[in-house]
Amino acid sequence: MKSPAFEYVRAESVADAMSAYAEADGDAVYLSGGHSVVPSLALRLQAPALLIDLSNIAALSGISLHDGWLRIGAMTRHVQALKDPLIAAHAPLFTAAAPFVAHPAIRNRGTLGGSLAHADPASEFPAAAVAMRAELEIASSQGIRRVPADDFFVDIYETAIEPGEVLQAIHVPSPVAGQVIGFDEIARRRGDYAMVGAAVQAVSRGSGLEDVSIALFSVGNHPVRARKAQAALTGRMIDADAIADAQAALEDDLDPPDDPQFPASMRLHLARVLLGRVLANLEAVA
Amino acid sequence: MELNGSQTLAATPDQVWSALFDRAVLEQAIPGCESLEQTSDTSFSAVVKLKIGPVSARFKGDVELSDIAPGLSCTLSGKGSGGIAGFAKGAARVTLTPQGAQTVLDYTADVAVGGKLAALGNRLIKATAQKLTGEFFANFNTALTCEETAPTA
Amino acid sequence: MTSTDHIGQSHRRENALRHLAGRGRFVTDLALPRMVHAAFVRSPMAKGKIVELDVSAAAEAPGVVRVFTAETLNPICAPWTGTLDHFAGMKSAPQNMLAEGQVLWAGHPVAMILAHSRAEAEDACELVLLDIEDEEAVVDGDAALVEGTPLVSEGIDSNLCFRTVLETPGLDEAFANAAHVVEDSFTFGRHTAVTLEPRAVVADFDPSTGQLTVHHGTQTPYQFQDVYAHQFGLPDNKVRVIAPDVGGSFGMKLHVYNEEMAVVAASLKLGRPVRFVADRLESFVSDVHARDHRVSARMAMDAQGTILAMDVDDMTQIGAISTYPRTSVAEGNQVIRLMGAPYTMPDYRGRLSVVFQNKVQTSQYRAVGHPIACAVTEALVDRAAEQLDLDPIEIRQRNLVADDAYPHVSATGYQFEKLSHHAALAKLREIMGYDALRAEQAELRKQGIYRGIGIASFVEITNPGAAFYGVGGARVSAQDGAIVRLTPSGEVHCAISVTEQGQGTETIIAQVVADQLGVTPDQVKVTTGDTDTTPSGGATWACRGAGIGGETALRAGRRLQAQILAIAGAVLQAEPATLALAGGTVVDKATGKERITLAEIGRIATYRPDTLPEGCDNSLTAVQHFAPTGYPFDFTNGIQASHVEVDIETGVTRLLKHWVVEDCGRIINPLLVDEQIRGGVVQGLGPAFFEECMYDDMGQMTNASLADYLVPMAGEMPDIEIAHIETPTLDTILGAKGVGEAGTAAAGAAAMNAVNDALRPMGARISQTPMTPLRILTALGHV
Amino acid sequence: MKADITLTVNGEAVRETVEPRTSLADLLRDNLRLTGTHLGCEMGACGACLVMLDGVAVHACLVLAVQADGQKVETIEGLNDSGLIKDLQETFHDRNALQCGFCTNGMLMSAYALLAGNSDPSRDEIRDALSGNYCRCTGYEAIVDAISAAADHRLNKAKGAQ
Repeated sequence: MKSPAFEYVRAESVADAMSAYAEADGDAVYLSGGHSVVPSLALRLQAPALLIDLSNIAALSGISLHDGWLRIGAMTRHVQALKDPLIAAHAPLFTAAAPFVAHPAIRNRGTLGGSLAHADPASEFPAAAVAMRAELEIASSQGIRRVPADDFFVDIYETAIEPGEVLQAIHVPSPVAGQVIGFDEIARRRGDYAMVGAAVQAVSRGSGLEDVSIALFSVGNHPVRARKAQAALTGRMIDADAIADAQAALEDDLDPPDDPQFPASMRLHLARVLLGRVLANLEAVA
Repeated sequence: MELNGSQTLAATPDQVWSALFDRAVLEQAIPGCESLEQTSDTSFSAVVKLKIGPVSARFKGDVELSDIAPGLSCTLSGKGSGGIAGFAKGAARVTLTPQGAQTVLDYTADVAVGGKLAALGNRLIKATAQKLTGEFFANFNTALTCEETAPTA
Repeated sequence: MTSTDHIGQSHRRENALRHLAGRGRFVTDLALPRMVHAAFVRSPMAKGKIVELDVSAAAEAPGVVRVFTAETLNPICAPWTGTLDHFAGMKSAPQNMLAEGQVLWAGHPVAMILAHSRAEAEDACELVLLDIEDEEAVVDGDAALVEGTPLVSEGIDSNLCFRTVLETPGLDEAFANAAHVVEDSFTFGRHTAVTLEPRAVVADFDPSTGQLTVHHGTQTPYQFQDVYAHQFGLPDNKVRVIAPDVGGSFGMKLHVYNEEMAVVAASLKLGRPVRFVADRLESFVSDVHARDHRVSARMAMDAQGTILAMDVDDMTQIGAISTYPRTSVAEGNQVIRLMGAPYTMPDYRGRLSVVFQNKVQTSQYRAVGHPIACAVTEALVDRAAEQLDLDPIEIRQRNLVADDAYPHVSATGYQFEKLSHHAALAKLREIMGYDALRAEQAELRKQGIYRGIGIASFVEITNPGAAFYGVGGARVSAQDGAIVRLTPSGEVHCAISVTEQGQGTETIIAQVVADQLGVTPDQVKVTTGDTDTTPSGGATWACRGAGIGGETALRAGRRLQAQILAIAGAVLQAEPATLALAGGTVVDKATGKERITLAEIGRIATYRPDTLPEGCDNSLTAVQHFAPTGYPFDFTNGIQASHVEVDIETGVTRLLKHWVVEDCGRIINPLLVDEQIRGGVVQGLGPAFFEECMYDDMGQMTNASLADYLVPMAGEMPDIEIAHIETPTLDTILGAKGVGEAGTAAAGAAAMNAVNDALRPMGARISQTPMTPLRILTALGHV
Repeated sequence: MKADITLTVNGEAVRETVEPRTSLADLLRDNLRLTGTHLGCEMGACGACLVMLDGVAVHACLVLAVQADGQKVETIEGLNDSGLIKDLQETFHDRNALQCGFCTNGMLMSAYALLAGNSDPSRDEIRDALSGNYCRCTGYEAIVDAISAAADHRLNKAKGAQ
């Protein structure tokens, strides 16, 4: 289990990285934390001519607030999502999701940008990004654009990032007064790929929930926004009836993959149970 | 693993039928197709490069059409070797039904992968196969439409 | 006189210090001059004919030293066949190092590349052109036996490897007269050892002297010395096998594998060291797998809940070929013989079918057969209790063989010298606080929390004699040997044939020897794992290290004790019988007064033997071999309990606690015994809840990585409380029996009973392992 | 094309020329012969290869040697020699928290990293910190006990110093 041969370059800027990619005629792979790329190389599941290391690019690091949005550099490590006070305050679903992501040593090295760009359908951070209505900052030779998370995740392992483009940062709108969140997943063992997961965000007003945002993961090829369930909860107080209606709505929201190990009926059942539990335990953002 | 689905194509069954045997259309339709050579009236040899997330492999193999009921149905089968990544094979029974000016194409496919791809990729193989099948028919539809508007080759 | 100062004490392992300092020395770490690295091209298909194999491009690749195929490598090694005479009628195809013409499972090695680095060898693997004509693979054992199904391999005339029946005369009558009969069908998944250090071998043949040295991560170096000598036609004294630190073995590393044989062959061909270390993917598709049984079973009881009989049919799926030299039949054979073993069950029928299919071989892995027999028996006992409205403890009290009823012969013919089931049951009830747990369970059910308590009694086969393999013609040694010597400075060295994989063999041997020679274990250096420097023996398998190895060491120690006392007697002009060894000295037996130090004895015997009286033997080295006599096996017994919470909405289980009461006879080192039990329990809980080799209908293993094959991890495993009963065997002086497999034997059975206990209020039941959320949700009707 | 890299390993400056594909684990084991770092899966799932890279525990199998250029690496050999894990080594020994020893490097790294950030971990926190460390031999309880005991010793020592 040794990687095939490749060339390696450590890019100093996004422009550097993109031109290296272009020079390699696209036979290149960007390396951020490397925790998905390096095993796939070791397993010889891919064999690019060039690896472009993004870890030294200043534009991809840092966590800062701008105009009501938190900008999180793509190279931000998972462990920072767990520990950084700005992320905890302004992108709380990332903080809530982080303990479920793999294991401590993986979190020390894996990056938020890497997780989002990799877009594994069972991955936690993509769902958190969708639930928080984050926007993804993508650099291309044409310039920089921001793509809403809802449009970013296209299919299994497929995002709005075109070949050669670089995910630079994640922008998360700051919580508003009354914001509540919930995150949970059902996995076989701690740190495993979730069988089903849920990220929920809403604004709790006296009259009920507003701006309900629900993203479920491991129930489709990418994080799935549960629109019918959101609608079922909007304007209502969280009670048993509201939860039951949201759970029932998942029938329309989800079309989970069906395979012998995880039949679609099981994923749908688990998604309902999990959503119910998350809704019953929503927490105010401090 | 079994996949099935249905596509409504903007062409008549006759047009769809001839496209199924058209090297140029198939080349455009097969996701990641790098080359497609016709080896007989009903067979082709193909080189396909697939990139799905962390997996990128080049498959060399053959595509064959059989059980042919002209204008109505046939079986498209293919087998490709991805070197040490393993192999993929599959057969799809394709049935055409006219629907006004359009054609409904129904398919039932049995797809299998072996070797390293099966050993490591099981969690994602079915979704990937579905995605590729979807891409194939979307491309096929596009190619068909272009073929219609373009001068006949 | 035997001192017992150190036997029974929790001595820490000296060799653990090396590992804690990062100074372990595994085969994986070894680099020899001119060493080349091996990688294998493997069949991606479960079955097929090799149409084309072109290695010319690979042979030209950078760094490549040589490429071998069946044609160029196989002739150097005689084929091997995994059958034994005492399994009458069993058959299996002969095996070769590299696939000849036909591939039999996905992962079957076809070509071997040798290069300057493993990376270069893997590069060259990509250049091998391998075309296999796909054939229909046989993937299911029941289907394999259906008329018209293709044969799994050439060289066999049916897919049935072996079939046997054991039956007592009164079986039918017992069922006819039964007041109650319970029955069920069980499925035990395929799993595998997943040793953290994969299989590793460095073969080093020196053509100048004809010496072959094989550094091999195995638990049985002497067996491999014999295998290499025989298969390659070498004198066995020119074959040296060294097993240094071994990163886990658990039975998996004592089988003969294609790759190890090919590495030795390549070294013989090239005359230079060849290294192969399996990567994790290779491990999953080439290490033996375990279990894979389907069992239907019924149990007959009278109106009082007395077990009258069991009737069992076990079908086990062993892959394409039976393993060598122990076969893949041994597990099934033990399954049908261990059924009902703890109970006074007079009648029994056990049927066994061992079936081939196109998958990697299954064979002996920790607790061979025990988990299956125990789970089936204990599940039916719980079913019987339910039907009779008896508490699970109560029904066991009524049926376990009484502690004063030994010797006892089971319905399957096993002879038990003396066991302690009732004492164990009583102690378990006490340490787990059974009654309080039942009360808590009832209380929590009212709150919608479903916890289950599961109990499983078991026996374990340990200290096997030659009845295990030797009688069937296998060149598997049931005896062990030790050389104990006093150094010129009065320290002790023991070279012994039992081996160390971290279970603490060297430590317990030091304790045993120390007590014979009146020294501390720290003064006894123990050498293991090298066929050139230790006497030949069976080494480590079937829980024999402490019982047989310990007895060997004890007897060797006593022999040296007698030699030392004879020399001391001569020097001191005293009767040896009036002397003893204690505190590193020779003492007067009656008064304990020091007479002469061992250092002085060592000095005189080594440097001044001229001062000894005429005829006094100055030998300070003693050799002893020991083979078990008396009972064919020393059975141990025990009981386990599992406390599990089942989330009935998600099917997710949480292991809350596990208890074990164990009777392994004389305990040499409680610290090590408890850790053997704990590790064993977790290897039983893993396959009960998580571990399963998944296959698709083409015979592809579909979860061959540690991301998808779920091994038990710290977060999911419970704390495990252990208590002991000590019933020493009288077959040996030491009285120790084995303990390595006890934990694994019954943990899964207790867990399955616990899950079913938790599910009982819902009327749901599960009888398949691993007990995954899907299977539990299916049982509950949610899926 | 091979790359020249310079890094500090266990306090010693190291210069090596490596292929970019060489993992940090292979650099340590094969080039520097620091074989206390083990390889169990080469995909970040078993934890046997953990090392400290610039002060945090990482999988040496998932880091390329070229990525570690200019960084500081500490392996089990270095931690042993420095005495920084002496108490953990002692409690592991006392509690027999290892059998074959192949996972031990990773267990000690995880324990070292845990105690650096949490001086009084609960048993559940310890189990969580070990969630990426596979041990086939012990059943984990002894490892949890050993880490817990080392934490207690440190706390008692800290109290004693006050």
